[in-house]
Amino acid sequence: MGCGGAAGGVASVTVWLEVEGEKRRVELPTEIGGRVECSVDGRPVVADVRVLQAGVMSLLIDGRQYRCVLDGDGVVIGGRRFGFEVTDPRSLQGRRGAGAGTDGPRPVKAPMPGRMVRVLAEVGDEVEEGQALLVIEAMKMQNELKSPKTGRVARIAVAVGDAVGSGDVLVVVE
Amino acid sequence: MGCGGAAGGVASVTVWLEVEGEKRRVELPTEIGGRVECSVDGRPVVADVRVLQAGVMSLLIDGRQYRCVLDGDGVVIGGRRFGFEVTDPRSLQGRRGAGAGTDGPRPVKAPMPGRMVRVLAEVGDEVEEGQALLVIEAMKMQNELKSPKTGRVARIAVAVGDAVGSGDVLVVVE
Amino acid sequence: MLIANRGEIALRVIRACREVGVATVAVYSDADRGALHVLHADEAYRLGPAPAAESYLRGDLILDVARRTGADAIHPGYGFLSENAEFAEACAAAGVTFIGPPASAMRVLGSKTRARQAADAAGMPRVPGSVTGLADVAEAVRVAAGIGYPVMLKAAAGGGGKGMRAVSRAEDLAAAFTAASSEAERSFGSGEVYLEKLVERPRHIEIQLMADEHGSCVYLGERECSVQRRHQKVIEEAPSAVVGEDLRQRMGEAAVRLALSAGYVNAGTVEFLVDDKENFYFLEMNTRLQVEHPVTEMVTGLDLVHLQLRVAMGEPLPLTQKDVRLRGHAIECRIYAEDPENHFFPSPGLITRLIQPSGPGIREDCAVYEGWNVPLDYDPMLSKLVAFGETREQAIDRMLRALDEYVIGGIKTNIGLFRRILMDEDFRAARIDTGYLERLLAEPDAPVEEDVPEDVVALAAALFAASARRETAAVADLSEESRWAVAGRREGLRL
Amino acid sequence: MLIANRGEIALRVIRACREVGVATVAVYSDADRGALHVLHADEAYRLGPAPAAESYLRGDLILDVARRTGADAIHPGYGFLSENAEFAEACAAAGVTFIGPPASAMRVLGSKTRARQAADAAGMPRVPGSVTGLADVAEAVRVAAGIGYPVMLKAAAGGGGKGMRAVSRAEDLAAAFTAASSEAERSFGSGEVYLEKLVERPRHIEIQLMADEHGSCVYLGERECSVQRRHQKVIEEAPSAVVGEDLRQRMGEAAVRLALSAGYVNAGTVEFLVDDKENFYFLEMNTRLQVEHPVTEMVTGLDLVHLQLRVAMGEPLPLTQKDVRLRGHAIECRIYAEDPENHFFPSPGLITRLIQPSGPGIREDCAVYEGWNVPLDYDPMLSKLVAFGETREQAIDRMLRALDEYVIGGIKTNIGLFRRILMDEDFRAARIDTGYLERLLAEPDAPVEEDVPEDVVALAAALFAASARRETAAVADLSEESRWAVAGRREGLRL
Repeated sequence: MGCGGAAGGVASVTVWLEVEGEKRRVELPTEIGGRVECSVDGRPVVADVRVLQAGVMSLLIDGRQYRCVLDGDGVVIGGRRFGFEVTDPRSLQGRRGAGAGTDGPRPVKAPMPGRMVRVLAEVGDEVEEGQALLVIEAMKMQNELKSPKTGRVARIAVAVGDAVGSGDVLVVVE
Repeated sequence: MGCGGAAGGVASVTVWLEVEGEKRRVELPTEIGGRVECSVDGRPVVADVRVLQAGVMSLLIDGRQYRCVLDGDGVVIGGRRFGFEVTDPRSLQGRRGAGAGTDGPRPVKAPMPGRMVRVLAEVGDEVEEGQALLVIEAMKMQNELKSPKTGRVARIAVAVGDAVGSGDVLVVVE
Repeated sequence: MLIANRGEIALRVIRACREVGVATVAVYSDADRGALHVLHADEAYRLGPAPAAESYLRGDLILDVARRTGADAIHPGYGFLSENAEFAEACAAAGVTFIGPPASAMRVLGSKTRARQAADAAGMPRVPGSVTGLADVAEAVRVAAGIGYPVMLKAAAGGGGKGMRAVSRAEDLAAAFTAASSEAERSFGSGEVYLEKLVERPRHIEIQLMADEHGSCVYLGERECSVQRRHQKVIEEAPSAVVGEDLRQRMGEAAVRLALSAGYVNAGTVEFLVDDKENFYFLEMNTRLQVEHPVTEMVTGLDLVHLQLRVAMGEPLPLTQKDVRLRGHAIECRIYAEDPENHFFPSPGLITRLIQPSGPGIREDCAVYEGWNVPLDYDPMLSKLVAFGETREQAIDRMLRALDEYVIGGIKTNIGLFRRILMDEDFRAARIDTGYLERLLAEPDAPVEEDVPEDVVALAAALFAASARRETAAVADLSEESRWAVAGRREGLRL
Repeated sequence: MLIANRGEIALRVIRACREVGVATVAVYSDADRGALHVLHADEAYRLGPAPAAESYLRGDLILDVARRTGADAIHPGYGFLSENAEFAEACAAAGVTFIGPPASAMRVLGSKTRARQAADAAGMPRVPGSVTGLADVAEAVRVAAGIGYPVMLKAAAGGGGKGMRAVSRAEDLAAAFTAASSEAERSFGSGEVYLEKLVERPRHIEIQLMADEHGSCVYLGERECSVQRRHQKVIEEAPSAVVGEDLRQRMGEAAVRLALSAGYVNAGTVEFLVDDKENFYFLEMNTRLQVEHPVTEMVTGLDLVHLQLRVAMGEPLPLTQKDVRLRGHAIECRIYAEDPENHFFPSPGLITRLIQPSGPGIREDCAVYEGWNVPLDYDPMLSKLVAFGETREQAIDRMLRALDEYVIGGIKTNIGLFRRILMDEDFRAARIDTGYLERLLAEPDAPVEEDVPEDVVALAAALFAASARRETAAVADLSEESRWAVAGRREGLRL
């Protein structure tokens, strides 16, 4: 997010975002409320902005009304949720390219909070991509967690009965 | 509100309140949540305290459950609202005794936000107690505001068409 | 569809439109940019400043918006322009469908004196008295002598109790006539006053009608609205505890005759006074959807706004009289921002806490939210809470349950008043008439059985107070989301 | 009255008790101290740690609380101890009324195989197959040959799809028998398996019953629950689009016969499979109030929990079969904390934002609130959203309107799935069977018509992001109330 002078001499803020996988650049005036002149990827947009509650906003653009509700890292508009992330352009190059591919160690993360009910592998086991490694239970439902790649189990961070949080690394396959 | 050592060596906080016109002294531990040992005017009370939302609390006392909701300077329990005020014992003497009686200047305050639609007196008028001085309108309703005492209008702070806030002094009768 | 209204009724119409796939255009005043009816509309346009005369009553601006957006119909809600025949005509001239009766029917039935003539022509019983406005005091004295005292003076263009005076003795008539006439002049721009016999302890019972363009008209049962304060309805219910099948049919058929005689189309309500001998007297007709229409919806299973839309599109009514089946009992409480403990002063302002009831048998038509600043420019109604039950008793008890759940913080409301009425023996026994509530309010409020110990209240207050203090110093390390939340509040809910 | 349950059904029962003036005792696990059912009860007692086996399934602890508080009745809700005959007997032994059928009737109708015998005795049609559990594979082969493939293996003590296997060829039977039996053993502690003919594309349609102690039993119409995923109901409606008056009467009377034959009392449901030729087959009986009972309440105008309480107090049913009149159509969506876009993984956690729908025709039975931390220990149901309409189409469109209003932030929910189903052509045409939803989910999700421009999404996101940043520095000068609000949030909603 940067701050600088925009056209017409009004101070503005630039917000870089990734919305549903697309990079966007939004320019906003520093004073927001009522009628505001913005731009999205350089296209000018005039919006009437009204915050109703914390995280609930009404946008009027060309007469169209949009109820926008903030939901963590997403915004809900018209009953649909759009994920977004504020990105810093200076660190973007570094982030790109990581994560993809099958080389190197790959973690198995908990997709939801829950309790471990079964651990189906041991450290050192050779496993196939898609092979079940763990069973996690929450809300009366059991779910298998599978290996993201063919390789060797390098680490198992949980035991049966452990409570785990969403996103916790449970197993690493290398 | 004061802070000191309570019986048993647990640090405690003392809160002086006026609840529905009654003065009360409540001792609380400094750590609140779950089971807490308190006292009200010296009587011990053990409560299980749980905050659900900001300003919404469930109290369990001897098995009884109370839903308590904070509403400005009041607390709503079981559908009834009880007004309260945190009092400072050091300044209490000063506050007492003021306000009563008919001597001295008495203000007429706006009982609600609204707009002045009529001013029925002028500065210097002699008025009777109960005589209408102003008409205020809000939400399609007009209400007369009356003189709190027999006396002389010392000041009129509003004119027809003014918007006023709740509690604003509109007229002073002396 | 353009909705030329605000508050719960605008939201209610928007919801109906959404349900039938019709796009909605809201209009708003400066006080209402953040109102719920705007938040739920597909499009929204500003009309003007807060006062209704500069916004919601500006038919010209509203028609401008309709033209600009290509809206082909306007729903007026209730109040504002809903019974304004000139506006209905202006809509027709602009090629926009006005969701309501034709201007001609509105003209006939909208004036109280003209409606009384139409009622006479339709053979409908009405309270004895003058049909037209009284020329002077002398005529008033003559008419009153003919029908006998007590009598009631009423403004021909009136409503809401303005320009009304009850007179029990001939010697008081002259003064009352002058007072009523000048009040009517001030309130409605017309000093025309008429006179009728005062019905003692009358019930206010009204018939809901729905008529199509093809000459078909059905009555959808009655509503009893006898619980009133200053001639404003406070609680409404359907059916009435005193209306049996026979009386319902007689009142319903009389109402239908009146509507058909005036070429009425769409939703309308014929109001009656009913005395303790089951005599009913025509009072007036409301040529629009009414505030209390939900209780009729609950007991008929119908949606009146959906029906309004179909009728306005020229469709025939999808049901005949014998398809109308009443079931159960429904009660509506009009939740107002007013203080029953302080002369019912209005109480606009910020709603700091809103906990709404729900669950079985509860419907809420509400247009406020936590954080909404209730404007002082309009009617103080916040919400309509409706309870349905198999019986009247169950509906009452369910409403009490819902009222106990309801918390509206930051402003004063009349929720406590409803609790008092619904627990009152006379109300529960349906011993009510239009004077019932004023009598109840004149009695001292019997202290409610104390079931919250004083110590619990003190403890709760102390816990809230102590927590507020304790956290003062600890606000610095907030999470991002909390900061956002706080900022929204602190800034009066603006960015 | 002690309510031996949690979540929406506990709150629903508490509300009913409050409506009839009965004091309520809630019980809770450590995960539920802040749950809504506790907040609405008159008294509340801790049972134990979060796992159900240590809290809500501990009948001994629950009876202790009943004794301690002097509660003279226990409502078990659904799930947990509601169909546990031992618990019902323990209640009786303790002199506490169990709101449900007698243990004897529960024993007869609770086991699938015993219930099938009772159904045969009551002359009720059922799917051809074995009445008792199969001794071994040989018996399975023999029975299957007799009725013809395809067949279905089912666990006698089962439910929720566990221990079920469809078999279309004789050569697959042995393996399936072993798998089903061992799964049943693991899931229910009994490996007993029976076998019946597989009905192709069946609808799941059930009859709601209510019986009193005086030998009177009425059926309250049917519910269709064909929209299922993994044998779990997802959407229920009443009436069924394919059940006419004649079929309703035949199914209803068969269900009543079964209940009377087993000495059944209180609310119960007889489940049927219905094929495309209007043949119906007995499936099983649920000897308790069901999750989906609200749709029956909406179309009958009755309150089933009120009726349960009256029946449990020994009163005769206040209505006969001919007083049961169905009107309109009702649909229920079970709102779950699960992620339809990610294998329906459960999604417990903090609800950071809750905007609930309301207005005409909408009922919500909900037990969560903004700030509630949905525990991972129980069923993922957050709320039951019910829509009523004059017709099925109106009910569907109203539900879609309500779903559009609904926002649950912080956790994933299946709201989007309902939107997809309710807009699906087959669902709208009522071309549904128990395999319908799995087939729909196997299809790619057709992209929804894009009516939110990308630039609007980006702008909204940027505004939220910028505001969060901008206010970081400005949090110091908060009002007292805001500080309190913030503190509550920051501290995970504890003082």
